[in-house]
Amino acid sequence: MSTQMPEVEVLTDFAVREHRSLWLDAWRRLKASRTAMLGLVVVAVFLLSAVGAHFFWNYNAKTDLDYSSKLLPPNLVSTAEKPGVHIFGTDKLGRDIFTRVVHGGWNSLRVGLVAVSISLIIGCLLGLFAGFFESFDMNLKEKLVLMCGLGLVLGLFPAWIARQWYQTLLFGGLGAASVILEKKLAYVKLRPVMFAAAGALLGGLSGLLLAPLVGLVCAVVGLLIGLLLNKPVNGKAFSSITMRVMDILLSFPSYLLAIAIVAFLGPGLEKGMIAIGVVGIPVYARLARSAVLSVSQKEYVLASQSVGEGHGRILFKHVLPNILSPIIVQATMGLASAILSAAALGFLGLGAIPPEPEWGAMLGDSYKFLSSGAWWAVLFPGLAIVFSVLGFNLLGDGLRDALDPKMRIN
Amino acid sequence: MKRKTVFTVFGLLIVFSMLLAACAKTGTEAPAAPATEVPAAPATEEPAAPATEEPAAPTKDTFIFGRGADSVQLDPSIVTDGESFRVTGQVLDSLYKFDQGTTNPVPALAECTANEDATVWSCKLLEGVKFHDGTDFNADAVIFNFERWRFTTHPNHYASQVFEYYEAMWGGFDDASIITEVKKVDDYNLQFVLSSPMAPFLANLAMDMFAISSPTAIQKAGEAYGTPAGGCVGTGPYKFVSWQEGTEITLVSNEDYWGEKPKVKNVIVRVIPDDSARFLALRAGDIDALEQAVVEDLATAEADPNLQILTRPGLNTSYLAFNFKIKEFQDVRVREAVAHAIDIEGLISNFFGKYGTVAKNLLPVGMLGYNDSIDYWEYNPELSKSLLADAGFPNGLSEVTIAEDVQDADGNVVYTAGQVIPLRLYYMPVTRFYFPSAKEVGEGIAANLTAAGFNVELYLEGDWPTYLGSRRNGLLMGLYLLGWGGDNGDPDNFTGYFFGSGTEPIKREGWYQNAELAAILQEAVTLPDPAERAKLYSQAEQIMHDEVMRIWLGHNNTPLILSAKVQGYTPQPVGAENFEYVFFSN
Amino acid sequence: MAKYILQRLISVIPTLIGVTLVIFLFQRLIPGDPAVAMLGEHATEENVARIREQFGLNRPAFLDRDALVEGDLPGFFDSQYVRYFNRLLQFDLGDSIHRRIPVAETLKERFPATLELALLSMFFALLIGIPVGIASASRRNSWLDGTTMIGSLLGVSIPIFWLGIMEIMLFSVFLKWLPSGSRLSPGVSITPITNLLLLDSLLTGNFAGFWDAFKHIIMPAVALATIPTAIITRMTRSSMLDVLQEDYIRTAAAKGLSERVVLYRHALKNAFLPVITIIGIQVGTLLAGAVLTETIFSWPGIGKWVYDSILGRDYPIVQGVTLLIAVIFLFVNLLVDISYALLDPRISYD
Amino acid sequence: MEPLMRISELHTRFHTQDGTVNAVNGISYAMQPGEVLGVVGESGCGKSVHALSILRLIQIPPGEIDAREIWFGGRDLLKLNDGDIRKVRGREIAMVFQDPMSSLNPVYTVGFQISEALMLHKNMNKQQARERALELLNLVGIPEARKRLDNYPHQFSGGMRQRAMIAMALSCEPKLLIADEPTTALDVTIQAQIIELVVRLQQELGMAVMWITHDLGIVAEMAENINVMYAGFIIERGKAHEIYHQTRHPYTLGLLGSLPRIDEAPGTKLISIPGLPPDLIGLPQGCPFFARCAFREERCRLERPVLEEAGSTGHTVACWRWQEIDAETLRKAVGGAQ
Repeated sequence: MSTQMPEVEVLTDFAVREHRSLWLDAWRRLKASRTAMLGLVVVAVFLLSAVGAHFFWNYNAKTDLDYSSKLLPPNLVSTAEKPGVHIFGTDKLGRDIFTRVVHGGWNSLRVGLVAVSISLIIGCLLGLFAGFFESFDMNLKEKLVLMCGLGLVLGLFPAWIARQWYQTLLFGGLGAASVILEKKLAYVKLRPVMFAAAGALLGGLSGLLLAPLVGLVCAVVGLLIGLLLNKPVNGKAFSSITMRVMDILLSFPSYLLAIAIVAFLGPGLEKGMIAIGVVGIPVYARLARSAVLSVSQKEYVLASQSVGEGHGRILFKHVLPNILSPIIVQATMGLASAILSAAALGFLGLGAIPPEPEWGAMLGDSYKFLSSGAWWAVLFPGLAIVFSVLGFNLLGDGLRDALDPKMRIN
Repeated sequence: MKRKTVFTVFGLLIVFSMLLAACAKTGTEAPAAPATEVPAAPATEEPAAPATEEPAAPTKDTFIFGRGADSVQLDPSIVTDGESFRVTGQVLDSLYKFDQGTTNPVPALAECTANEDATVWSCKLLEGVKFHDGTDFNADAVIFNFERWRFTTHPNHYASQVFEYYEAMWGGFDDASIITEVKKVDDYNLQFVLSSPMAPFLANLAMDMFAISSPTAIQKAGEAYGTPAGGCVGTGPYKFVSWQEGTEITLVSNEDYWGEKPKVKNVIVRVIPDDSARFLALRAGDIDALEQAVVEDLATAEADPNLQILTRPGLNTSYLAFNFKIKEFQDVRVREAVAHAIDIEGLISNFFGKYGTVAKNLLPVGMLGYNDSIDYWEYNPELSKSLLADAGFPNGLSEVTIAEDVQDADGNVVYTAGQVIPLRLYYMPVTRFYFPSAKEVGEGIAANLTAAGFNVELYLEGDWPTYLGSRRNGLLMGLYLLGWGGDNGDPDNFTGYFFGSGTEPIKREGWYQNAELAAILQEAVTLPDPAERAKLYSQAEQIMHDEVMRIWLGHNNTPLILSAKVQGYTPQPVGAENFEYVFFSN
Repeated sequence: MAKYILQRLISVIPTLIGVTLVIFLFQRLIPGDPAVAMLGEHATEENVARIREQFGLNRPAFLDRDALVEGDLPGFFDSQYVRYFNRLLQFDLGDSIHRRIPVAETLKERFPATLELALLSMFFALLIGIPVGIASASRRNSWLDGTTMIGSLLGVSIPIFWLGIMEIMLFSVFLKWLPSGSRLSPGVSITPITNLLLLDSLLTGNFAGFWDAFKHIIMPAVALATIPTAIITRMTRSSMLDVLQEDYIRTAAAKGLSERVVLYRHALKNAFLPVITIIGIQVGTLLAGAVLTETIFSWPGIGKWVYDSILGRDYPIVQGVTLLIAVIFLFVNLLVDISYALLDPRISYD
Repeated sequence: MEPLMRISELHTRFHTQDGTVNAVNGISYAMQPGEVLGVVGESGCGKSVHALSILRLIQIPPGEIDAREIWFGGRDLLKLNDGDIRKVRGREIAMVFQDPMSSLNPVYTVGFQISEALMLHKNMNKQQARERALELLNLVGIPEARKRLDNYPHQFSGGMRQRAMIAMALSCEPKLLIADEPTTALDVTIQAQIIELVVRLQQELGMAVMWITHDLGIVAEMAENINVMYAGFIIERGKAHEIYHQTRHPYTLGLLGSLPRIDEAPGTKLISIPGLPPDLIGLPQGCPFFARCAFREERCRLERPVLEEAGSTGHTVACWRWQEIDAETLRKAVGGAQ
């Protein structure tokens, strides 16, 4: 390069467009989008009313009962013939629907947050690892952990048959062995046979202590496990197994799965949260995986790997930050759909335990009075759901546009 | 996005909500002035396709009954649900039947007389009656049916079929059966020989489950008898035509019926699961009659000149039960405190509507042994508080202690003695004929109790099967709601069923134990003389009341809403209504 | 191609086995006894025992360890799952516990009801979603675009059960235009061919029947269609926008092609790929939504049926229906991948 | 004689969230029939945008085109309605784009994409169009053309795709071919072939060619006239040899300087232009090149220079100090040589 005049350096700067960080830029775009702002406002109102009501507006649902004022239509001003102000009317037990709608917000909020964090955390971790190990092979430590775990899990089966839980440890050990011996046995033709035999012995002998037949079965099972373990699973296999499990979850209709889980865990809002959370896992897992896959090909990741950074460091320093934006968007939208699902469960009577106010449940209880014209008992909880969900969707949509790199070009 | 879009949003939302508000507004008036809108009905709001309306001549010839659930099976001997009997009751006859609108058995296909100790009943069968498939009705047919039900070895007593009621009513199968023999005297005479005297014999004969099916039909259809494919064949006023699963069952009148000829040609029994949907269908003229409606709809119906409401005398009782494995509940004062804490009056009038009556007996009003001298529980939170104080809980009760270990079906301990759990009120996850809007009732009671110092926590055990399962194993650990609907008019079917085996704790009944009561009930079932039985049963009621062993809430007189045009429909306290008397006025 | 399809079909099998395993796991975990569920308040010990025996509910769910200890190998494998699996291999879904009639039989009646509903909804969704999506993409930031975006967001924000209730409130309770539930008015009958009433009534030229069936299906179909419509609209729009950024669109315009040709010939075919994926996913949404929609409109389809069966613990039904739905879901995904290959020359599965 | 195209006062702006981007700022020039014009400048200098503006291929909004006129073939393109401008596109003015990889529609065969224009403008039927497409492929030298007709773009190599693009552009014998950096995406040997191809075709078909590039070297050989653009302005215009040998604008000098020249004495250093082109949002009021110019003086910061005759006819330059400038002084200024 040629030497340059010092003041040129200085002077050139004003010509250069000032630099903005992705997040700042995103925020600017968000502010620019009116719909996103609308969403933000709605969400804010929702959050404030929910939290405010929960902490500062004392309402005891347990004792709230007044037959005299049941199923009253909305009444804005208290008059002689219409005493008592119920801007949303009252329900079957004469409870003020407005009060219950506002307090119901707290429950929807809880459900949304808990459910989303469940599916977010589990799903993303699964997706991260799946995607990561699909594009980078595991190091010894990771293999060791994986195979030990695999051994333990598979070991559960013979252990369960023979009621000898220590068997899991045996097979866990076998898994570890296959990693440690991988190099040594790399070229041994008989390796599968050896491991099969080992497995058969481990299972068979311990089984025999119980009964001959148990021994036999355990031996067969052990043999199969041995075959499975004879060669350490590589990242791709790990990933494809994880994703296959996700497929299985996905091939159930979401509500049915949620209903089944609630039926198993027992009713109640908390159980509902878990159910919805679990159902949501595959979505995040897939999202995270595909994001990781695309990021892993990026130079900076390859670079960081080539300078020999540890996997953990690469994963959380380089990969994770770069897949955040789609996940944030998904999470915001996820909040919306979680609130919806919660309402659906409540509607089916599997949600919150009465008299706890919950929007879906309020709908479910009131809609049998529809034919007698008690529209308010159905309308307002529904509107509450629509507005809060719409808020999160608007916001999420705005976020997507704001965080989407494609948008940054034109 | 551009500014306009924001306006569009608000536009949309506002329009949307206005729309709803608008239609909603008319809604409030709808029940008030239905008279104005309904007469126009047939003309304007008839959604049924023209196809059906063609024959809509002055007198309709199709009676359509709307109900909440489909029949399980059309072989009455193997089912337990009313919806099955509603249909089989039209197609099949029993030897006896319950007289119109009462619970006293009168001769139908047979007339029977007992010997002095009521152990041998000789019956004279109607002659010249034929099943719909042309088979003759005679002693052999009757014997075939009874033997099929009784003998597990009988070729048509399929392993896949459970003849519950035979077992329940006649003491069991094979040798356990109280009917030891059905003797054929000649083609139209036979004798029932019983192992022990049995007072409700005729009442049992009259039950829908013991209706006589055509032997040839059963043999022909085999296991498929009673399924949508097989249908059912009897001697009844209507013949089975078709069964569209989950939708409707179609019957056609039996022209050579032995009794009074049916007036309406076709009967359609239609499934509309949702209560309000069913009511709407009735108002729209899609159906002519329905059973089970929410209280508010009943109010609407009363105001509607095109509708009439009939009530079926409630042969049922809903109650609040205690689990006696809870130490606190073993103290009668606590139980009485609960009784005084609940505004039963308010519950019934609000959730059962005026078709419910407050209960003070387990036995429904007017049944043999009904004890009218018992007083209703007074709603008195203060009294309840003081009782609670006497029992040693001056500042209310919010936690309870388990008296002794409780095990589940698999024998592992679920509750350990001395364990302290919150005071729970288990509410039913479904509405039953004896419990309209069960959830609201639960909420109501919870509110009452909380106000009176019982800090109850409403508890949902799970869905219906879970609830029933836990109840069977005495695991509803607290207060719980349930009810019972009678199968025949006999008190034994109530009190006997519940507490007859009370010499040791009855798991199914919240571990209640009362040998004295059990003894009385066991005696009552064997006495032939109604008067003496009545005395014993009302004595039993008294004991139960003094013990406050359960709190009877209400009897629900099931309301039936019919189009005003429907005539001659008489609600039956037990068993299926008889559609053959139904006709249309215009 | 054929080879690829075959591979895919084979690769579906383990997933299906996984599905059945999960079903049984739940069946094992969920409390409540089918027999009790069926007999209700009247259940007696004997009857419960008998029914359990009869439907093999007394057998262990997966494998019988105790039998093994007693040295009974066949007994070891004689479990509910193995029995179920054997039946499955003979294409036998078993009998309903409550009704004691083959699940397959009822399925024949009820599946078409859901299918008809789902198909109609999907039809609506495509009919509206794709054109609107294209329009708003080509008029980006116009009022049309804005309305579309907000509308579609609203669409995914409305609980369909609530929408259903609102429809009933408006059209059945107050306007009394449409019946509030079930597939046909009483007495109306359509000679079944496919059991898709709309289709059958047309085939048999029964127009009164068609009109009646249509009036019954329209409300549930609309309720069920909202979410797919919204999502398909959004997807079409965004992928159209992506494609319209592409150089070859500029090339096409530079050729002097009219906007219509550019949009529909050059852009749409490219933009359609991601839309197809979404459509595939929506099939799942539809089937899930059916549970709620059918409950509200008392629609005699499999959604309501399987829900009731879960509550009634009628496991053979639950197993049958869930499996069917899973099969459909996986099959649709396969179709999606195949249509990819057909639409995009760059992808080939040979 | 009547020019083929006359552009005057062409402005193209984009209204973005961050502000208005002034991509083209009032450029004017004329093109004769059969002329080969080179348009040169760094990326982002508005050369492509001005070409797209001619065909009105700018999306409006956010884009905005305004000009006194864009005169072509006896009419003002800006006044045409959508239907008529479409008749111009592809038929009278054809365009070849930079990236052959993305400029062909992946889901249609090359043959179809070529014949499409033919069917539209020359209303041929499928068969005729196909035959013509075949000729064109041969013309642009694609081997086994008949087989290639039914191939999809992804089955073509980069160079072949660009040939296909050219074939497509030539299909309706346009009066003007706009080649927008057609070779930048290709490797050098292919570049040469493509250039040679276009030159040949230009001579055979006698059409005018506007060759847009950032590489003076390329246009040097082929162009008669050259427009040097900077920040949306034409800052120097003239015959190719004048631009080369009597360079007047410091920026052009920089451009020349930054490419190695065989005719230079060995040892002479390359000159590089420091800094970056100005932000097109809120241009400096003075000379757009001010910030990077080695000859700048106070006046340059305040007043924007306009194009003026620089010596010989037709050679115009927009700089206050063009008289003082030549390669040597520039080298001195930046201390290039010793």
